Amino acid sequence: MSFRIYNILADRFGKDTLLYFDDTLNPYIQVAPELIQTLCIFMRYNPALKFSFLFSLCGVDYPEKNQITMVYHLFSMKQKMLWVLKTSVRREHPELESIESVWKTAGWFEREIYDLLGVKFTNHSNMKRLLLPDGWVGHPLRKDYEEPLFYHDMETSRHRVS
Amino acid sequence: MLKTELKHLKPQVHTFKEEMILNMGPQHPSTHGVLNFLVVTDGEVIHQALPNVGYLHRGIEKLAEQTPYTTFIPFTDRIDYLAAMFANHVYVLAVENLADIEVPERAQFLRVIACELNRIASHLISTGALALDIGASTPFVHWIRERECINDIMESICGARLTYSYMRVGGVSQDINEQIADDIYKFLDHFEPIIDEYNRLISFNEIFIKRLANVAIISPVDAVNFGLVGPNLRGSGIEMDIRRTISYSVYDQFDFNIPIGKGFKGSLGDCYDRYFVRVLEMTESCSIIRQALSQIPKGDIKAKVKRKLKIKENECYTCVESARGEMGMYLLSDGSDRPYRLKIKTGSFTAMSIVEKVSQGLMVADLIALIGSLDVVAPEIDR
Amino acid sequence: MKENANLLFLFLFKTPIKESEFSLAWYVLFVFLVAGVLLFFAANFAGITSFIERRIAARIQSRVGPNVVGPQGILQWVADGIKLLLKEDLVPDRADKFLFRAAPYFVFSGLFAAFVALPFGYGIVAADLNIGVYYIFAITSLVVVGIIMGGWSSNSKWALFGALRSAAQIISYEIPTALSLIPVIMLTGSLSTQDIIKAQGGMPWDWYLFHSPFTFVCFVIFFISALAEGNRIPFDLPEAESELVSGYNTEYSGFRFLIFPMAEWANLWVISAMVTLAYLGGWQVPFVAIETLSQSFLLIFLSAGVFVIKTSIVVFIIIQLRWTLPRVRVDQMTLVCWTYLVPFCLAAIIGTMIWMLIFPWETLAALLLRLIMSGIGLGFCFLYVQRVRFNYFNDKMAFENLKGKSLWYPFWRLP
Amino acid sequence: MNQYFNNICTTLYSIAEGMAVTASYLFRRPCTIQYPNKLEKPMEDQLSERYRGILQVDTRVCIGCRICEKTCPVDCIAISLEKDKETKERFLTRFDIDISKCMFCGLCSENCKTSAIYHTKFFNAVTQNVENLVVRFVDKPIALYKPPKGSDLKNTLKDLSGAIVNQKMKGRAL
Repeated sequence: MSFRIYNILADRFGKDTLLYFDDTLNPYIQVAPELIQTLCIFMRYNPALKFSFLFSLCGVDYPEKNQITMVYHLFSMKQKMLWVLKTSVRREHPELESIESVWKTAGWFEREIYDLLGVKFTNHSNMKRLLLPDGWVGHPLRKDYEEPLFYHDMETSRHRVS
Repeated sequence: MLKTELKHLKPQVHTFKEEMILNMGPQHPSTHGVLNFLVVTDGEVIHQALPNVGYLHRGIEKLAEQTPYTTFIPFTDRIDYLAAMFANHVYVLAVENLADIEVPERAQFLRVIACELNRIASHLISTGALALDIGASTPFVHWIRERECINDIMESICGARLTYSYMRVGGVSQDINEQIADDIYKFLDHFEPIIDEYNRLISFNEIFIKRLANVAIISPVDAVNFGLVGPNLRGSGIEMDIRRTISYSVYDQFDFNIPIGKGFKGSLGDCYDRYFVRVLEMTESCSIIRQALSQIPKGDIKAKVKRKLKIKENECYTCVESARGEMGMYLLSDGSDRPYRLKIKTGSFTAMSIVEKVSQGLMVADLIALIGSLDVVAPEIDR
Repeated sequence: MKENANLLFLFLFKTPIKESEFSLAWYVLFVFLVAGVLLFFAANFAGITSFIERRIAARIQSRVGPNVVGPQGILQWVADGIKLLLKEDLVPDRADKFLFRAAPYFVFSGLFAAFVALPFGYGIVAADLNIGVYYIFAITSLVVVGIIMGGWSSNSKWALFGALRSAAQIISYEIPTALSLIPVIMLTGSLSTQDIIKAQGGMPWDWYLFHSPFTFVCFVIFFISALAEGNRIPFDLPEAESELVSGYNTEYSGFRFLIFPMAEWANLWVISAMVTLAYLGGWQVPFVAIETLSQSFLLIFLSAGVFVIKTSIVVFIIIQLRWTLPRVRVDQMTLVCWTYLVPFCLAAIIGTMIWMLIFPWETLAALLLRLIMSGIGLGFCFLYVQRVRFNYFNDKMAFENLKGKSLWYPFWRLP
Repeated sequence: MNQYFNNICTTLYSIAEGMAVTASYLFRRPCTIQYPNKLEKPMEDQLSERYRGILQVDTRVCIGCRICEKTCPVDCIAISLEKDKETKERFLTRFDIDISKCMFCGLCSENCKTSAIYHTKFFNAVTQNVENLVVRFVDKPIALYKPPKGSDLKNTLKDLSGAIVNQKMKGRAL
């Protein structure tokens, strides 16, 4: 089933650009970051695929590989199946094309990722922090993030029982 | 302070001569938690409503990276305080998927019963609070009264009324006995006629209908585009229920309908559809609970799981149909005893993002109806 | 009497009263006395109604309600009042301080002045004005001035919203309120409240309510628009607590805030008394003609009792409505007024005119029609009671199974 | 035109239906309990057996396995053990629970082998100071419990009223 979908995609984009992995529970496709928007448009509107739902968009930080991986979870009512796309950007100046034009819901997911992981999405309508205050320093979901001890002169932690 | 605020607003909110900015929330009676809306209005008509979330951000995703798998369950209660059971459920399902744990049949049935009870409780609050926002205070209190019965049942099942922590990796923490099953049956017998009474009291009230019907219409295309899930999506007429489309747990053994919006009193996808889908869903939940109670097998309630659970490198996306729609968790393991990354996707998060689009041209009172009908819960947005 | 007045005058002004000024002085004293009595009544009524409303609301919502202060909590309103009196009188920093302080006076005086023309029994009325109904309409409109002043001067957007809504609402609903009383005035031929009541009778078929289908429609319209005038649900838009935080009185606190709810509850009496006197026969005692009524003091007191009972029933219905219905939207509020109430009102006025010509009050045909109308009214009441019974028995078995207690717990059984 | 009159009729009818519902409640039993003054039966009896109230430790049966400390998600339990070098006997010298941190999840009591730590039905722990909510269950070192072989460890007697916590909590106004 999933391999059939991969074949459709590979026909369009070529087998070299899309790497197929099925060693995890949900098989996924690894693509280059430049390709993600075209791929998303194709997957959403191709009549054979019709992945019309974007379930989730998530960023994972891998400091040792020096990259941040975006994980896109798509769902198709027609196929009744979940599909995972992955793409990686470098950690220093992470930039990626926004897919807000494909799924409007991606807008907020991308803002959240920008907020918590620091990935900048180009062509995004409103690239601002979503959950944290505008003046927050750092991106908390990065693995090397250290919690500030004070925020606006307030202590951020309580000590253990002693 | 004021000047900086205005400066920060300027690129975002462009006010014309007759417009004014109304700051709705964070302490507003009907924002359902701590939410803020920057409302640009011309008199009563809204030109733009910008949701401003994050007041309840507690960094649960970051906490998950520092907490062992089995110990994280109590934190999931706090994601959505009205429907804690679903967050429990999706988390334990995700861990079981990754660790390849077989859950006993009885435990799965118990999970379904607890989840559906919780779904009723959550929908009670959501529909009641909508009525309260519209101005009728009695239905809300009646629903609180019914929810209290559910809370009592939950308390007798797992010991807590709101933050259940009922599920465990590999099963559930407590079994139900004859007494509790009997209580649930009694409650359902009482509750089903009360739904009709509630409908007579408020759902079919003409003023209520006029307030909700044809207000804040979300077309099916928009609903998919903005990633609405659960009752909000079904209110727009799309039959998508994770219980049916991606069947998890033992939901494939039950016979239940998926109510979808048909434009009951107005047009498809208006506030009334979203509201009434919830009311209908409560009846369905009742029937699921009855079936589950009658079919429940005997046996263990918990599989043997190591206390210090270590999962080899893997990843999975698990989702359940929560009271507020699809709740998904993307769990990445790296061989240690704690998750490498846990992404929690909730229904309210996507529902909130549509407010900006739908609210244009509504009146201030309609915005409140819209927020109520979308059933957003602030901690679920912010996590 | 004369000596008493003299003594009082001496006590107050330290000079004996002049013979020529006697009647004026007596009049002034009388005015103060009556004003004091009316104020006493209105303030206490407002307080007690607040308590009763909370108890009724509690029972409707399966609760018990305030029952701690005093026996069964009947002193709760005193406690609330004292609490509000002791609070700090806050005026927002950027508010228009003069208007902010002045607004409660307008609301207060507007409402309490209406009590002057309200009858309480046969001959028990502070001033039997020959333009009584007109006066009440005019003077209660002062409330909206107070509300707009309060809302505008608070310098809060929510309060401003409330004030503007209030202006729109009260101005549009003045019209159906006034128009729907015109049939009554036509039937009576007088604007005096006492005359309107005297023209009716003690029995239901002598009330204007059942005079003709047109007056019945007018009654409904008057009731609805009086609700809107009194800012009661479903028309409590100016203080929509879930939309506008608290509406026009958001920024008020302490005693100034107390004035607003007090005026609202006092207004409840005004509305109900108006409904009663115009359509429900006022203080007319059944089986007693007006001539015999005027003869004995006992019967006059009885008539006052009848009036209070009838008004209380209307008050109860308004309270029950408030705890049943949701709130309408702003545009719907004006829509209801202009597309439903006003046209029906005009039609009903013409209809009543024709009815008056065809069936004059005294004729047998008119009496027969009135009897039929009252029968229909009774039928509606019967159906309503049946629905109440149905709702009760719908839940009875399951509830008793669930809780192990009897469901029957009527409101007169106090917890 | 038809719809115009239909609107009026349905509105009045639905309002009357709603009124009938609310009127029926005037004859129906209120469901509230009047906490805390006029309770029909004490609050402890109204709570279910599995109610997760404030934690309490029966130090007499604690075997010092520290599982509760490890499983606690918020680290509100602090235990220290000491070993007597001569007799090789181990002592429990500290067993503190910070109730202000505890989130009543039940993970500790579920994993306790001897039910030494368990949830009581006691829930009202109001104090003037947050620090009073740190309950210290060990005053002087207690020798660890050595369970007899073959006995049912889970079946120790529980004091659900929370007498020990109540007594140990500092600054508690009774």
